[in-house]
Amino acid sequence: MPKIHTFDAVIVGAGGAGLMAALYASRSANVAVLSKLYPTRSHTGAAQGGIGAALANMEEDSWEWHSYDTVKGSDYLADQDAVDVLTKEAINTVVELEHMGLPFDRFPNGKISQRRFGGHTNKDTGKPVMRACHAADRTGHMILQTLYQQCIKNEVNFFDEFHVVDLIRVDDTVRGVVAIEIATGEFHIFHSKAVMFATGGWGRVWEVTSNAHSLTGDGPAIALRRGIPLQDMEFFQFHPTGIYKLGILITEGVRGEGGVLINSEGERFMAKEEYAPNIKDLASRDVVSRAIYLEVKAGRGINGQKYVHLDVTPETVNHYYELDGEDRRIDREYIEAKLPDIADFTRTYLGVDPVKEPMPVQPTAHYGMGGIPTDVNGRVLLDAQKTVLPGFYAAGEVACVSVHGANRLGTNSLTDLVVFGKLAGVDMAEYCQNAELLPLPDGAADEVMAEFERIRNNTGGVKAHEVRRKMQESMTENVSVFRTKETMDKAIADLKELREAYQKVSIEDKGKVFNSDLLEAWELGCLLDTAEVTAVSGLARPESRGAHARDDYTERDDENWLKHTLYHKEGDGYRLDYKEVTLGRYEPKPRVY
Amino acid sequence: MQAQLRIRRYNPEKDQAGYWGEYTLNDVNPNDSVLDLLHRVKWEIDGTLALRRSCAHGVCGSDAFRINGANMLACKTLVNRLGDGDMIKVQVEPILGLKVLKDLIVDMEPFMDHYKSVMPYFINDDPPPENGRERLQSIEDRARFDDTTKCILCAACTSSCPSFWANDKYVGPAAIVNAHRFIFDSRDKAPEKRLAVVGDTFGVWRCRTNFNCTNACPREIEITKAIAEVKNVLYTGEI
Amino acid sequence: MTTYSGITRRKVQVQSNFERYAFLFMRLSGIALLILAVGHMMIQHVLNDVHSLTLQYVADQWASWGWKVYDMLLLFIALPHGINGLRNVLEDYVHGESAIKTLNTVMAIFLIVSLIGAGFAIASF
Amino acid sequence: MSSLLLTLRESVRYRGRGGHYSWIAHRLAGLGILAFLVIHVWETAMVNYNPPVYEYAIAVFKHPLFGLGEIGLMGAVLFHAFNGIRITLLDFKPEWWRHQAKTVTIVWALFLVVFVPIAIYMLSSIISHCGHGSNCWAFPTYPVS
Ligand SMILES: Cc1cc2nc3c(=O)[nH]c(=O)nc-3n(C[C@H](O)[C@H](O)[C@H](O)COP(=O)(O)OP(=O)(O)OC[C@H]3O[C@@H](n4cnc5c(N)ncnc54)[C@H](O)[C@@H]3O)c2cc1C
Ligand code: HEM
Ligand code: SF4
Ligand code: F3S
Ligand code: FES
Repeated sequence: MPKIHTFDAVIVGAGGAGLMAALYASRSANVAVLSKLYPTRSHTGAAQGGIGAALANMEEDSWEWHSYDTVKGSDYLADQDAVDVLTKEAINTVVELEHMGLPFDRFPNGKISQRRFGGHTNKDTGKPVMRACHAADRTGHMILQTLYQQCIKNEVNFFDEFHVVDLIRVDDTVRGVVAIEIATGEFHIFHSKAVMFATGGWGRVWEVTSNAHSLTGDGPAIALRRGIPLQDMEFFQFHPTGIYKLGILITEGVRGEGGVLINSEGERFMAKEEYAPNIKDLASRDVVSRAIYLEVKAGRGINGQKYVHLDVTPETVNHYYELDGEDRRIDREYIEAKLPDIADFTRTYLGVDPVKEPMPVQPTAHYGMGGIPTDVNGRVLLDAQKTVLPGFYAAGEVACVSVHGANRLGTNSLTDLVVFGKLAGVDMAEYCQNAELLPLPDGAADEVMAEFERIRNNTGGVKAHEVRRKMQESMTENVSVFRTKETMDKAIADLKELREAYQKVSIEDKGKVFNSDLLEAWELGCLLDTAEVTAVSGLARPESRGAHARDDYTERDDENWLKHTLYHKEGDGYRLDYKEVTLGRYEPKPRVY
Repeated sequence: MQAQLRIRRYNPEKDQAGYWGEYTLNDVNPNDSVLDLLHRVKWEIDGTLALRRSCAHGVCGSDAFRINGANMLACKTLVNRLGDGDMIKVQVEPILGLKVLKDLIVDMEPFMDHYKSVMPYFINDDPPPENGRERLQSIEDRARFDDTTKCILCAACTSSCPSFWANDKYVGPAAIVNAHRFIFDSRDKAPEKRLAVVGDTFGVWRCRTNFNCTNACPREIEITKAIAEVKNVLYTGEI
Repeated sequence: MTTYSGITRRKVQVQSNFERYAFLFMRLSGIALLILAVGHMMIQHVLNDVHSLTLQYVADQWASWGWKVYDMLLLFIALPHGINGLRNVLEDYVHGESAIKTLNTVMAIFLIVSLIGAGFAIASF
Repeated sequence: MSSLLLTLRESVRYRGRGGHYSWIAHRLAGLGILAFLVIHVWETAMVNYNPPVYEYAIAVFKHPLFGLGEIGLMGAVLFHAFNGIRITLLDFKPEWWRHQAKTVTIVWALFLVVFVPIAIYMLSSIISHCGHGSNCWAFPTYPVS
């Protein structure tokens, strides 16, 4: 029998979003935070470049400009009311983080230091603007640590290394979650009035990824299985600069500090007319990733391989500053101070010293713009009419508010985490004050326990890692920077086969204590689900928009497709449904950078 | 090349005591990390192997193990750093001084308790600036504690310290690093409370300047220096 | 642009305890011992080796105030340094509260007896 | 007890760098010197309290085995002293920690430079004393005549 715990609210996930929500919700409600990792090991800690907020600490800026950039970056798919909340609240929230002790870098005037980032511009001049508040290239680390520290201070209840495997939903109410205590293998039920999912991304669907091994799409998959739709899953961001083959991220901050992309002919190709003649290397991520892909396809990858060079050596950077007529010059020490971790990564993993040599980079699977649909208060929405599922919340990468639309701007995810994490936390605490604790249904954990028994005792002889690898290969081949009907059909067929193979997956570890064999097999099921939603949603959208770039439909089609996809699981099949995009001040127009 | 792994195994549900598991892997690339090798053992040879890992590039702090005798992160240790030639020997053990729960997994709670004991959170109850903006800080003041903000709580340091092996009441280098992070932050108002903890019997005085911690730290934090700086504050009463 | 620069120095109240003094003592006595102990070794064990050592030799030395003070200092610094070092080592490895209390008491008594006993031997010679 | 043995064993097994071995050597040397010092203090005190015991003790110390021990003591004091100064300096000057790996080497080098000539000198004096035909291996009997 699972052990039962009772709380007002349960937050699943202890990354930036989960911790921010916990901090606010626990002020007035009795909250438990469940995380399959120790909180400080969440992938928010890997975020490098910065958090976007129009503080205007060094040059003119405004939240309206930030909104404009976000909407333009999203290829007009973002909901503009939500974007305004994001950019306005960003300013207060970043200041608030500073008040919590977050050690931002400083400008000589003592204020928080900011730098340029892809897609962030001055709306009047179209030139890049310094908007990314940062702490060297470990901004996410500082956010994660600071929030965790504040949670310790405020005595938040943590259940570390508790792996959530199911949501308890009865009709249109949620009543808690089912989790496995990893250390003992025991099942626990957390009975609560409200539940929040803040489980992060699902980048492990792809082979070359900046995402952690733990980012397996548990949250979206569980939600889907419990009748909640997933929104805009076809939009998955490929970050242009991952370390070749490894996928480890090289922050856009490198280009923010002046780094440039170079092809085998020594050209700074982003400056070409067909890419981004105005802001060049600082164009939006989808644009840069496509450019790299096309350069490589045209045979201009370095040494004929599938990568290009990212060059941040002072000589190159200063050369291009001079060409661009900028006064700024950088030196070795500056790079070491502003990008110490990047330097460490490339030295460790490539033996390349970035102040002396260029780094080999290729696009890497990075960020899911889609996810569990919510409103700006984190309340989960069930359909195109925006019906709320009372008591169920989502925040962070797993949620789709949608402020990122078809393509997220760099630095906006961290902003999203803290802004919507906070709003969701506050709303959830309020909800708990008025809501009643509804009884647990009988056998609340039975279904998922049976599934685990099935996996544990299965004798099909298929190895989980092989299925996972094949899925990753297929998705990388067929549903990545560019896709077509053919490739997506292929992916869907592959996934069907792999799903059958998944039913035959068997494991070797039959024990209870730290049985990662078992948990990895279960996670694979989640990955397969999210992969399938991605391919199916993509196939159904015959246009190119943001990160969803199709070779067979190369144009954006605002007339028919300026709308959000909702994927509902129904029995063994699915149903697609579409939701209006909230427009506002910024009318859709062609995107030029 | 070929890799011969010796991995310290222990399953509390089956084994009375720990033992060495030996595994041979072929087609190892010199650029593979030890984590890659451990994954291969787990996925190709023995699914029961238990270890923690997440980010795979040295920023989450999950996989501090004792590799070929010394503490390091498996994901940040490439095979080519352990030797070259056609055959490479890799020995992986759990970190010392914390109870082994299964294979390479140790009980982190005592470590986290020491961390929490130094009040590792910003304390400043003064009202923030009236303009509603950030507190100001000079670049120089910010630089004083930059190094110690990098800690990812991997425990490689504390579990490499002979003083900690000998007596786990010692708060350990990681806790001192995190105390340093706040003691030297000009915005923080509670250095005295933290100094009372790290200045106590089982605080900085147990440090025998052995340097294993500094050498083990995957974030290259100058831990022993930070400890000495804290000691100096305790001698001089000035930060 | 207004600049905001420089390092803020702050005074803090630190509570002192035995370990802090013991730690400082180890370092300061160490510096003193560099001269006293190394000097002693050089003079007594190298320049004059044990073969020239006789009762008379010691007696001659202790007849001079200078040597008396030297040896007295050496005794009063080296022994506490060494005993405190031993205490450090034992506190690493012995964890029982009562066991370590007993050992500390024994060491303290031994230290006092030695200092008085040997100190008296030098002083009264 | 098992934890003590484990600690001691792992202290040797751990593959540390310079500082780790300096720490082991410093600790062993310190304890060694202390052991000698305790004997030495009481034995010397006998000059005053009980001269025959003192005479016997120095006679014993003339035995070549003790001579070798004395060389060891010399080494222990020298290493412990230099290393102790290293630790003290670095404790008070945290900004020098950057050079810690070098300081370990410097201490060992300094130690060897000072110790080796002295050790040779001391060794030669033991040999020369044994070379006088006297049976230097025999232990003295109490009281020394
Ligand atoms: C390398 C890298 C660099 C980035 N750089 C930037 C940047 O510079 N700026 C920016 O704005 N964005 C950046 N991003 C994006 C941003 O960091 C992430 O989108 C964001 O951190 C996600 O935060 P989160 O709180 O939603 O989830 P995460 O931080 O990923 O946390 C997920 C949490 O959920 C828990 N969890 C997951 N599944 C379960 C389960 N089944 N049961 C229990 N717990 C579970 C995990 O333990 C974890 O605590 C970067 C991303 C990466 C990968
Ligand atoms: C000659 C000059 C000497 C110097 C510079 C010196 C210096 C030091 C220092 C700085 C320490 C502290 C080490 C630490 O805390 O890590 C120490 C420890 C110690 N010293 Fe000395 N010392 C000297 C002589 C002696 C003598 C003569 C003795 C013997 C009586 C001795 C015995 C010890 C012992 C037992 C320790 C504890 C070792 C440990 O904790 O590992 N030292 N010494
Ligand atoms: S100080 Fe370094 S070694 Fe220690 S826990 Fe932090 S990151 Fe790990
Ligand atoms: S290893 Fe231990 S002794 Fe001090 S220098 Fe590091 S804490
Ligand atoms: S897996 Fe994150 S530090 Fe190694």
